[in-house]
Amino acid sequence: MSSSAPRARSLAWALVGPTLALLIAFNVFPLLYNIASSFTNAELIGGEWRSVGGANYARVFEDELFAGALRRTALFVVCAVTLELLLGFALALSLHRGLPGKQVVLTILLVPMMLSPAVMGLYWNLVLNGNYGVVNQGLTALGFDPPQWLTDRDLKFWSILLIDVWMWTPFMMLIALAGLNAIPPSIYEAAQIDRARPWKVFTRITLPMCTPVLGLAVLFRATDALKQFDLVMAVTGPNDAATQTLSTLLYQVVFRDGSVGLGAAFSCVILVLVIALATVFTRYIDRLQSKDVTA
Amino acid sequence: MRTNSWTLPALLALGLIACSGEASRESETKTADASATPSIKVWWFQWDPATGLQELGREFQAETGIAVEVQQIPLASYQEKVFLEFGGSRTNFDIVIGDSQWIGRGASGGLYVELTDWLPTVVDLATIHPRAAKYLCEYPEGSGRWYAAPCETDAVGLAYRKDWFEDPKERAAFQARYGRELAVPATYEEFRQVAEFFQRPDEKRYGCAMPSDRNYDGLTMGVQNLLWAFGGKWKDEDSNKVVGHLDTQGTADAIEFFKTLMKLGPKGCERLDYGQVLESFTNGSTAMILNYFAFFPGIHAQFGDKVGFAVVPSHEGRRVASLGGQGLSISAKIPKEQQERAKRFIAWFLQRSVQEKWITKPAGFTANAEILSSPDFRAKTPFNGPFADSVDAMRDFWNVPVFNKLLAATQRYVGMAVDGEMPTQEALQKLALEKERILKEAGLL
Amino acid sequence: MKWLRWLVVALYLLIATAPLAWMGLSSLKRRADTISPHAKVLPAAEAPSDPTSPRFEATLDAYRELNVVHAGAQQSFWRHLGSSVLIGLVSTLASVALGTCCAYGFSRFRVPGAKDWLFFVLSTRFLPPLAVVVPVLIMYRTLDLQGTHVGLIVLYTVFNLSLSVWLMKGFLDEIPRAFEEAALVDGYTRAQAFVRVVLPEARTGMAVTAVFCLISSWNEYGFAMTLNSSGAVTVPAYFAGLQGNIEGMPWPQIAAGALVFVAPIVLFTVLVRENLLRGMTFGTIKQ
Amino acid sequence: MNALELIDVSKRFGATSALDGVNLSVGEREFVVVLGPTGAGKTTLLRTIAGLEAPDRGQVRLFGADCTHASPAARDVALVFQNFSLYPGKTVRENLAFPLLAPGRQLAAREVDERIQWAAQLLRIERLLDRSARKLSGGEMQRVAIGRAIVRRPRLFLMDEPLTNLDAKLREELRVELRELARRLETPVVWVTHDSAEALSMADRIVALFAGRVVQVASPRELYLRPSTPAVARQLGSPPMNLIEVRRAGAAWRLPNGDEFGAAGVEAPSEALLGFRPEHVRLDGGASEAVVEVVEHLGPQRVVVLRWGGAIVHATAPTSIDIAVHQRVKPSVPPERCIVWPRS
Repeated sequence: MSSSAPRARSLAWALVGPTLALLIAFNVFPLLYNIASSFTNAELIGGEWRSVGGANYARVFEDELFAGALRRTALFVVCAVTLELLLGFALALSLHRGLPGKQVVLTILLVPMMLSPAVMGLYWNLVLNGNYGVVNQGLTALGFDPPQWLTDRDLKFWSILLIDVWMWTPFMMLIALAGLNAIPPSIYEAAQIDRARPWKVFTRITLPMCTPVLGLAVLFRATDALKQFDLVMAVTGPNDAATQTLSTLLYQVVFRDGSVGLGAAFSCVILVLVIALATVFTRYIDRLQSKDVTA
Repeated sequence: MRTNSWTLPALLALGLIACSGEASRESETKTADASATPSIKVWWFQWDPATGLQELGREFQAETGIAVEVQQIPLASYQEKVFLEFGGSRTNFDIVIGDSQWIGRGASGGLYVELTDWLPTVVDLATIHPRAAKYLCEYPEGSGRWYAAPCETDAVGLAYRKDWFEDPKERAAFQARYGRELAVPATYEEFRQVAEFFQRPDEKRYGCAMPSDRNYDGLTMGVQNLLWAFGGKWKDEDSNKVVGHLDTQGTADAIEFFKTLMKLGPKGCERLDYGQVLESFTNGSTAMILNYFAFFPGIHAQFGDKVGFAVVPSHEGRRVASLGGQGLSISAKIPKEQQERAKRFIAWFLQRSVQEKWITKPAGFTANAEILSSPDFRAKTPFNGPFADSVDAMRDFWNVPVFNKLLAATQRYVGMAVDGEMPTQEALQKLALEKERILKEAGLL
Repeated sequence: MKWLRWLVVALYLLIATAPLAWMGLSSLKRRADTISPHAKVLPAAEAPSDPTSPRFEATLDAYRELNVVHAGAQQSFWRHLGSSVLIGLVSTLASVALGTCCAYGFSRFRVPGAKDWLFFVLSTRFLPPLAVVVPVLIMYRTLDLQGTHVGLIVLYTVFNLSLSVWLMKGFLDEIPRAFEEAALVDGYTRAQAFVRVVLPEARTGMAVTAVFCLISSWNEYGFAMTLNSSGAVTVPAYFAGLQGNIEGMPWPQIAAGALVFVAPIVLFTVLVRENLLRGMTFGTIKQ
Repeated sequence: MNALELIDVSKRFGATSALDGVNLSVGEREFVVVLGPTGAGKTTLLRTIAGLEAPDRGQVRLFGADCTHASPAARDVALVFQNFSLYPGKTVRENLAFPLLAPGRQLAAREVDERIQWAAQLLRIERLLDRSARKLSGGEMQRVAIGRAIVRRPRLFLMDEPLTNLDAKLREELRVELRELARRLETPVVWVTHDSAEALSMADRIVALFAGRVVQVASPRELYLRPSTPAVARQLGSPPMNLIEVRRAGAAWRLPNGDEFGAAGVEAPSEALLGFRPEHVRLDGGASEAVVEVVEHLGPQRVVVLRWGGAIVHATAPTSIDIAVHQRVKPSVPPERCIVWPRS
């Protein structure tokens, strides 16, 4: 079937061509446009482009804003994905061996990840409102002095992070469950015959068998967390120094300030970082997929 | 579940068919509308005055046969949406009621139609309140070049719980604690005292609230009332220079004072947008708010006599109110005949008789100086008097073409100062440098 | 150990569902009750006389008012939902169709530079949409696609392709080639073999892929907001646009709308739930 | 007319050559077994005949017509795969009907039913017809897979190790049955296997394929007795043919340690590889001594492993003879039973 006949080759291109063409059109043209405009003073509306040399790049590297957004985004990705992974895996382990009503529980648990982050971010403003929010009213009634979740400068970043964890832990749980389901029962039976301790079974069988699929789940979640935009926009807006992420800073620079050239320079810097990250990740995936885990 | 895996595509397809039918109907009605009656589309942000303007628009249609549609865009995204439209080859709106600060960007970018020669032919410019003309309509300020006709004049004012202020028990307690009568505060010191008096979180009662949101311009509008009163400035009026003018003791004092007020409000009051300021008042928990007059008719309608209104407090005799309000500008990116229709509407709107109707609409605040100074107007509502007084005291933030960058920087650095993330002096110095950088880049310095 | 598992699940269930339950309650309130400093937690038939009471009068007004064109919007919720449905469904179908074809090509044929292409496909997923939105905007202005349903459909299709290709490739790789080869020898053409043999075997994968594509385009916000000042505004952009609403947020309608908005996705997910559990291993655990 | 002719067919995959100048013909009712070790190119050969691979060079002719570039569908051959047997989502009946419902075939519904019934009867799987393919045992699955092939009455059967995944008993049973079936259907078969017993028991003719080349084409008996290369020799028989390295000294072969093995012809090369079947080794009458290392009992006979002059030699011995480990014997091999391959 993998015949090298020209007919097969043209069929292959006919199958993969449209997808690749679309992806190229929507990624390569923007890339070229960004590179070109990053050396100019391009504005969102009107005006001729005037070359400014590397000034935009100089600002990206000098201005604390950009470094801050990068740092914050990295922190967000690491913390959110770690928490989601741990919680999701713990839940999956708890659910895997069956509880009464597992199917119903599972469905309910999945709901947060189906909600729109933009709408939910908005809604959390009501729930976590420092004045009339139900959470703080509840805490006050219990005798606590509740924190200002969304306005305290040290706390609001973490509040957004927790909302993200609330929304996306179900995704990790789902994938972990799929992984656990796919482990052949015969392997556990063998362990039972050997009278292995539960902890041993977990570290020697369950964990290594699930690692590859969890790795992919982490990859997909990390790519999403890297783009974090909706929640920050909904909770604090794009111009809050304590919560600015890559995407929201870009929004502020490009759409509020109208500085397309500066935004393009920043995008190009992000792109370089992203390619580096993506390379590491695809290597990892390659290794996972070529390794036959069950041996 | 195997059979079910086909259900999804099936449902998808069904929904699709249903929706495409819906969509095609939608486009049909649209084209039908366009051919039937000539119409103009006005964009404004979402609030009461826009509804009032829509009502006036119906009268205009009755008189001229030109339909007027006022579309209300939420404030937080209003600026982006309008300028996104201007980025295209034709705007979706014919008239934009643009925020006062936008006028430089609209005028110098060739986005607004210049009205300098045309406007005097339809209205006596002398009847327009000079501050409204300067901030809402002209660019550069006071240059005599007009890019907008005044629509809504607005300023920040004070609303307070009259019922609490008049409660004898409260009055006695206040007298005992501060040695003076509980009265509507005239100065910021008094304002702070009263706020402190009413700040009782245990009773879910709070002292004061004012705009402090970081998203669009809330914090800047909230702070600048104090800023000017305390002798601070955004810039040197003549030279646009910022360093040495913004980073002064007066500005720093104002921000420090503002920070003390942030402790006397509902929880989270250091980040309230206009709507949330209003909310904290209308849910009955806050004694005083500083907010735009345009909201006061709604408050009055809800609370009646339980509320009172006043001009913003002063400091050492200086009283300045943040200007609000917007002018009517015609998009340069629409066909000539649409521009002519837009002009007809503006000319109609500026007539004295229509302005008289305008002030009967909720928060329809005219810029007509004669109407504003008439005793009739002042007596009509509890807030008209303070409003008329405020118009004389109003000032605006930047309105140069790069106001948006200046605004973003201001929001950021003042925000850091208010949050205590950066010492106030340091934040102001950094802000001043940043502003000069932006101005230089734009060739304004 | 069993009680521990129970505890973990029960605790998390509480945390996960409490905000949703509160949303349900909020959708039954009047606006003033949603922002009351005295939390209203108990629905009642009649309004209580005491304003500090935890009771509130339950009403379905919020749901009824979804067909009202709310101040600050240009269309009613239902029209925005219509846009969301149209855009979400068409883009999902297109992503799954294109992604399946592409994955089939990579899975069964020797495409020159296949590894590099697949890497390229995956790498498009890393880039924040905001980094490409300005050029896309320029492109759309030229093509007159700004603010149209078609514009968003194309965009969502494209940005779901990487997920779709990678998921489908995992699924298709697990279908033995012999399935189609047998059909070819039996007298079917390649296209017929694809439709008659491969697609039925891949439907689990397609359903899973569709759910994920649908969730992401249904809820997408960045493009929906920046590319549409009016016109094809989807529900997330509509609701998020109400933020900073000068008269305060219409919380009951937002709660009601959010619940209505998530319902179709929950329904789809329930339908393909078991496929999700079977399918989401990306071919990393071989049986 | 031959059912199948391959003329100089070659096929490369990247750097490796899967088929290298293969020539092959199959008669109209012939049962041909292609025998070769794993990786010899057997599967590629079948796929090339079926049209799933296009040869780089050479010609494929079916019933006299050039089919080199014809699509698989146009060739009207049936292929039974080694690893795939059935569509798991379909029932047995649906699986059997699938080839009949192919678009070009246009059979009436009744005829489809009749053919399914016929094939099911032939293979004794009638009771399985409405069962899901997932719920079949290995043997049942393989029967149905073969049913899929016969049901449409193709011009040629191609079988790719169809019995490999079955257990030994079932394999032997099906071997006999399928040989009989092929005879009854009067359809030529190309059967690929690495199992020499299968090849020997079923084939009219065996094609020995090594590293993409046809090494020998012969009847089972001839191939068994006179393999053309040591490789073919190794592939056939259990235990396989003995292959030992010898040198000629005068008129006798000498084993590696110098002991005498037996007489050599005068024209024989000075160094050679000798091949002889275990059953041709006698345990007496030789010139030199060997030690019995292992004795395996295989029912009717025993296999004796001998250490003989530095080489290991397998021999068979009837159960009637007493023989024990460590016993010393003087084995001999009749010269006419030895195949000589010169070494250089």
